[in-house]
Amino acid sequence: MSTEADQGLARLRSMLLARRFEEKCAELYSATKIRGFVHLSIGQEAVSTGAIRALHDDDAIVATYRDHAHALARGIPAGTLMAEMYGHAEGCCRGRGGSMHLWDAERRFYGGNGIVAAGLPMAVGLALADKMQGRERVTACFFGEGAMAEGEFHESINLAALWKLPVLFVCENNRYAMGTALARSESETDLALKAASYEVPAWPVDGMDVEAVEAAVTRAARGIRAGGGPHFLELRTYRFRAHSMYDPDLYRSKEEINEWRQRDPLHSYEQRLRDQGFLDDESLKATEGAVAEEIDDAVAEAEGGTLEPIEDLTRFVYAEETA
Amino acid sequence: MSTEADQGLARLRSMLLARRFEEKCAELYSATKIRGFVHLSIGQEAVSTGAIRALHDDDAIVATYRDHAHALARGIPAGTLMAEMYGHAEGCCRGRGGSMHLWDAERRFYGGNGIVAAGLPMAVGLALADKMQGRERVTACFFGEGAMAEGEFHESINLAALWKLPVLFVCENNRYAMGTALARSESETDLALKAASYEVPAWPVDGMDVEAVEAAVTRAARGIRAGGGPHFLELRTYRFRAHSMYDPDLYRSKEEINEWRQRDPLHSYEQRLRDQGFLDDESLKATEGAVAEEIDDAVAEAEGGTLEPIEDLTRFVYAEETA
Amino acid sequence: MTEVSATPAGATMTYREALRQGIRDAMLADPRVFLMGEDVGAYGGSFGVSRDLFAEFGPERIRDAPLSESAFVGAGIGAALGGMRPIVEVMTVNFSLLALDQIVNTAATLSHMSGGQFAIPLVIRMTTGAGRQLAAQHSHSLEGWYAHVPGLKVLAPGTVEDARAILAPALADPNPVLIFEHGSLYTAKGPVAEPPAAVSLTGAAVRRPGEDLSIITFGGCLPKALDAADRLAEEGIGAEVLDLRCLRPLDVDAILATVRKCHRAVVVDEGWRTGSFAAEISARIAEDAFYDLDAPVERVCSLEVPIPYAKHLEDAALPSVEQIVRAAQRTMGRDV
Amino acid sequence: MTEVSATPAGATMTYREALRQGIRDAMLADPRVFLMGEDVGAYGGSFGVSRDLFAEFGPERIRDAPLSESAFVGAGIGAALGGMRPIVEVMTVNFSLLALDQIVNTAATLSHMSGGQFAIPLVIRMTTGAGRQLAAQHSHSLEGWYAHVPGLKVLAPGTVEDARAILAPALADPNPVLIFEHGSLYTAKGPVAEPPAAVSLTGAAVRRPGEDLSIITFGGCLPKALDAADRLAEEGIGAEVLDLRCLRPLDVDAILATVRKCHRAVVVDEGWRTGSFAAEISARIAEDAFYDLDAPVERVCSLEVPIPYAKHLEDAALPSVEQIVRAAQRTMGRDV
Ligand SMILES: Cc1ncc(C[n+]2csc(CCOP(=O)(O)OP(=O)(O)O)c2C)c(N)n1
Ligand SMILES: Cc1ncc(C[n+]2csc(CCOP(=O)(O)OP(=O)(O)O)c2C)c(N)n1
Ligand SMILES: [Mg+2]
Ligand SMILES: [Mg+2]
Repeated sequence: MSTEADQGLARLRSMLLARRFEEKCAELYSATKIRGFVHLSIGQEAVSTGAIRALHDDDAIVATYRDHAHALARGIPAGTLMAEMYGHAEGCCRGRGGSMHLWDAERRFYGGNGIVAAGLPMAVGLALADKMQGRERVTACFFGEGAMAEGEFHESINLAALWKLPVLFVCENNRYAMGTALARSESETDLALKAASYEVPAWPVDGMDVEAVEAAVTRAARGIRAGGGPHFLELRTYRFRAHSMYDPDLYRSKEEINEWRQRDPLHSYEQRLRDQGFLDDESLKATEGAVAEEIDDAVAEAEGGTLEPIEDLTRFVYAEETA
Repeated sequence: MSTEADQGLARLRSMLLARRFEEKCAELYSATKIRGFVHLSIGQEAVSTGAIRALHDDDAIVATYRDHAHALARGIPAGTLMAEMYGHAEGCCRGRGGSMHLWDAERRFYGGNGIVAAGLPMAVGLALADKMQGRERVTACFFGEGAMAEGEFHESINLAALWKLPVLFVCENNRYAMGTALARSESETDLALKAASYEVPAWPVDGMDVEAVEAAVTRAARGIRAGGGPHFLELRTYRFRAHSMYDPDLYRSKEEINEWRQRDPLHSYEQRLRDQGFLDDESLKATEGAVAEEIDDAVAEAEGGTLEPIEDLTRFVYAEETA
Repeated sequence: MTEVSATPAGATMTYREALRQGIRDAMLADPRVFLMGEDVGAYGGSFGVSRDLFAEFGPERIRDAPLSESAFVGAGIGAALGGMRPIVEVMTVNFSLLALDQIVNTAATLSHMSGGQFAIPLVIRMTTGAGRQLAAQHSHSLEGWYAHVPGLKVLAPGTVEDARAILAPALADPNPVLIFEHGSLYTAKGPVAEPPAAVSLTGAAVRRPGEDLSIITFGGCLPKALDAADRLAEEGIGAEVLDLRCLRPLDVDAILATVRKCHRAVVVDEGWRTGSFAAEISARIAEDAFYDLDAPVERVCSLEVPIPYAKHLEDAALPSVEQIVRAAQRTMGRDV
Repeated sequence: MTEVSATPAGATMTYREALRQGIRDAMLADPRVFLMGEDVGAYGGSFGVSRDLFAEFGPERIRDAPLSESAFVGAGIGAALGGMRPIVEVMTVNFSLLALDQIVNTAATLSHMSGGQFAIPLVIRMTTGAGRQLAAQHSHSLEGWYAHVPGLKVLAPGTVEDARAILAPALADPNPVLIFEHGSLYTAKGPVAEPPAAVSLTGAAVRRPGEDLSIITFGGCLPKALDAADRLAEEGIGAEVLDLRCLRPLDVDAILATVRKCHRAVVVDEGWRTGSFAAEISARIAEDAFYDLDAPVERVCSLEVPIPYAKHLEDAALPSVEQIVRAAQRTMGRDV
């Protein structure tokens, strides 16, 4: 197969992994295996897959509570993530974090920030450290459109722009912050325009198109590495499911959801790959099968996991040595 | 004398009162009659005089710690203000507030906010109350250009714009936040452009020209009263003195200060009135004399004041009745 | 339940419903009252407290705010100054840190700093506490911090009845009043008189009388304290359970009264132990009722860790009925 | 003084100079160290601590930040994660409320919440306290709040020597360390060994030995406590003054040791009394040294009012030498 085909299949597989993983999470939540707040990215997978593919291994990723798809795209093993959601010692955070707080130092995955917009200052600082130490890395910071109303967004993007720091602001505009539609949250709904008011290059991208996302992030990251300072991307997307497991989803119509489902990033990309001759029923089935197996293994791993001993509860409240 | 001349003299007198009052404050600070943090508006008087003249008596004014000139322009008697700075019971806040916290309920002067940008949310709320109660009042909120970097600025202007509230954002751009020049604080130094990114009508004004300020605020307030939602004005001005009594003023050149002193709003307005035939040596002298007398009386009043009894220290920690 | 309807006299309802009825009554009684916060409207309230009120009162009075805690809390201050009677909902105490400047530096200071010129009749409600596996950033119990600040009043309704009744006096108070709703209580059920009994804002309540020791607590720990008292009763120990209800002003008289009666005390507070509000209670008792004490005061608080997600770890971090019982036994001189 | 130069061995300097020398040493010793905050550079530091460092180290390492406390404190967290050793200056504790979310929800939680994957070697310095007629919004003493939070370390240097020496171990610590500098101390003078003695970050220090009662305090109240001890000595009362130095972790052993020796204790803390950190000290003593106490513990704290501007009112609101002496006398059974 051609490299192009490989790439295409890799994208599809990545999105599929996120989708199936989260479907499984929903199932396991109902089965009370997973608890706490759980936020699914179903419908938004093109963003995490496309964006993270475009980044380098030593770039940093700062994410939100809606972080499963991002963690998977970054290559954190599904089993480790599932174990975390089970609250097991084998989880990436030894069961202390849960769904909202997935972190991985080795992969520079600065996880799972549960406070809306609170990851942004951290991203600015990571980028500042890179700049001061002369490293050519990018810090990509994911956040929702709702986060843009927070003061921390404003302060952070100003700081990044003022100091010309290598931050990529990745806004996942899924049109709602919990139940609050963008137009009920921002006086200016053109988010790239808002970002541009900080003298930051900014543009909107079709967040349902994994290749468009990848291309945009590639271009923005190149601009950043070339010393162009922070960039901002508005990725227009949609979440198909409720905000979290608690959300009765009263604030939007079935029609609207269905309309967006027509643009499901997996289905449309599958179709594109078929049209390009990169995918057929058989290879799709193989991919689905491989993903299903990965998820099954992850669940089995989590099921077979252990609980952190209660004696270790206070371990890590303070770091044990200098980082 | 013509009405126009009256108005002109009133403007001059108002600015002169602020100037002489603050010169006296500096003197009294050196004499340790006044303590704490004291911030002078010397050089910026055209802003407070021009803006507040353009507002109605029942409009609200929200100010900062740099509030003497605004309080005077609003008509709070100089004696009451001076007594406050003496820490006397006759002060507008019974000596509890001091220079940074001048408040006057009767005149709707929501004073003296000591936390940078913290008055902005309050202004939004005052305007929200007016809107919900169907009153046609404007809330004018003063703040420095440095405050625009704070998250509270961003959150507040968005809220005001989103809810189309009758707030006038009056940014006194005196080019420095303590020792930090605008260009070292904001990635975008065109402040009206920044404000416009919230879909708010916004424009810059010569803040050294009292008539220009008055005209701009009149126009903006009219727009607000007509239901046009919040407006933003950038008033370009300069403070001639140090940030506060503690500031060694190391961060700007003597030349720069002197250049701006050429544009002293009092001197230039005095000249304009002379050119228009509204002012001559004699009437200037009369005005100076009247102002000097007012200041002398204010100081005498403060000197003759009394200390709040210590038994009353805990009074007003809680309000005594429903407002 | 998702319906808002008049509840018959003496009906049983959840804490959540009780809060909702309280808000609804206040909205009906006074056109100056409105509810503002993130997702109070179209979403139905993040914890369902305001569900259906949006349909009844509309978007002006059940006012969804963008994610900007500092601005909308500050706007509540301004609106109160402008003659309204806002109820601001901050989703949880964890996010209230973003609005703390407005609450501590403005709401709490203004009356005094202005020499009594201004009052801020503002109510701020928020969820507090842990116990639902929400992990380190969504599990704080910081009501003790707010109770440190002069100029604020701080309520922590621990019963359905208080949840139903407390809003009216809170709105009638001319000062900023904070109401902390423990997340574990929303589904608690209890009887409520209708119309609700008028309650005073301040003042502690003895929820269970006893003679042998005092268990002093509030909010989300009240049910645990009552359970512990049941367990102790089985052992023949009569525990008096004092519900503080209001953390500021603190009902010191009630605290001293129960301690002077029982001579032994356990204070239960979900805050981390060091610097907890329980420390204040414990210190007050030892300072003002020193000679009445037959044993040192015990505190049962959270362990000093960011609250973890895993259930067994979270459970181990929080005050438990078991811990309260053991502390009570210790204070009774029965070593375990 | 405005010059930065090596101070000869045993020289006397101000607290401000001591802090400056500490920063300078750290900057010289480790290229990863930088100072960031509002007006630390061109202005010279709002309280003059960093004066002249801008000229010496330049704008990259003495980094002026815009007015955006949450972002630049958060950037400090990120920079620490990225391998730097930031010293973030928040001008005063009053403004730190705007950054509290970053400190409490991120800096304090991350190590634990990530299962020990990350450390945040960050130092945050800020001015605290009242006493300079700065009124209600510039006079808070909230270090007790920070000391409540697991994951943070909280220092309150009360002597020039500590001001000089404490930064090095704070920077060497892999955890977020907060340093509270009381505004009234900047001009305090004291001798400092040069090079400064290595000090431990944690651990209390007996500043004056005594036998009759313990005065336990920290930070800006230390000079008052020492003055009170002098006054008490004149009356023949030997007060031992314990300087906590570090509020978290708390040196409970030192507290219990002095109390077990003197059997009477006065705790002095500029925070408002209710919910003060002094409450924690008082509670600990009464809980863990109950049977060693000959009298109830006394607290001398601020009156529960927003700190007013007028000098006579401010003085009356804050702990005074006189109040400490009287509390000591009370605890000695000498009624006044
Ligand atoms: C500061 C803060 N306020 C409120 C919340 C509760 N909350 C969690 S997610 C969310 C909506 C965020 O919307 P958006 O930024 O658009 O991201 P999305 O959830 O759509 O991915 C809210 C209000 C929070 N976690 N943090
Ligand atoms: C939140 C906060 N941070 C810092 C300060 C200290 N401070 C007082 S005034 C000031 C500068 C403000 O500059 P600007 O907004 O331009 O107003 P100006 O003083 O120039 O009138 C600073 C940093 C403060 N009062 N509040
Ligand atoms: Mg969203
Ligand atoms: Mg300025």
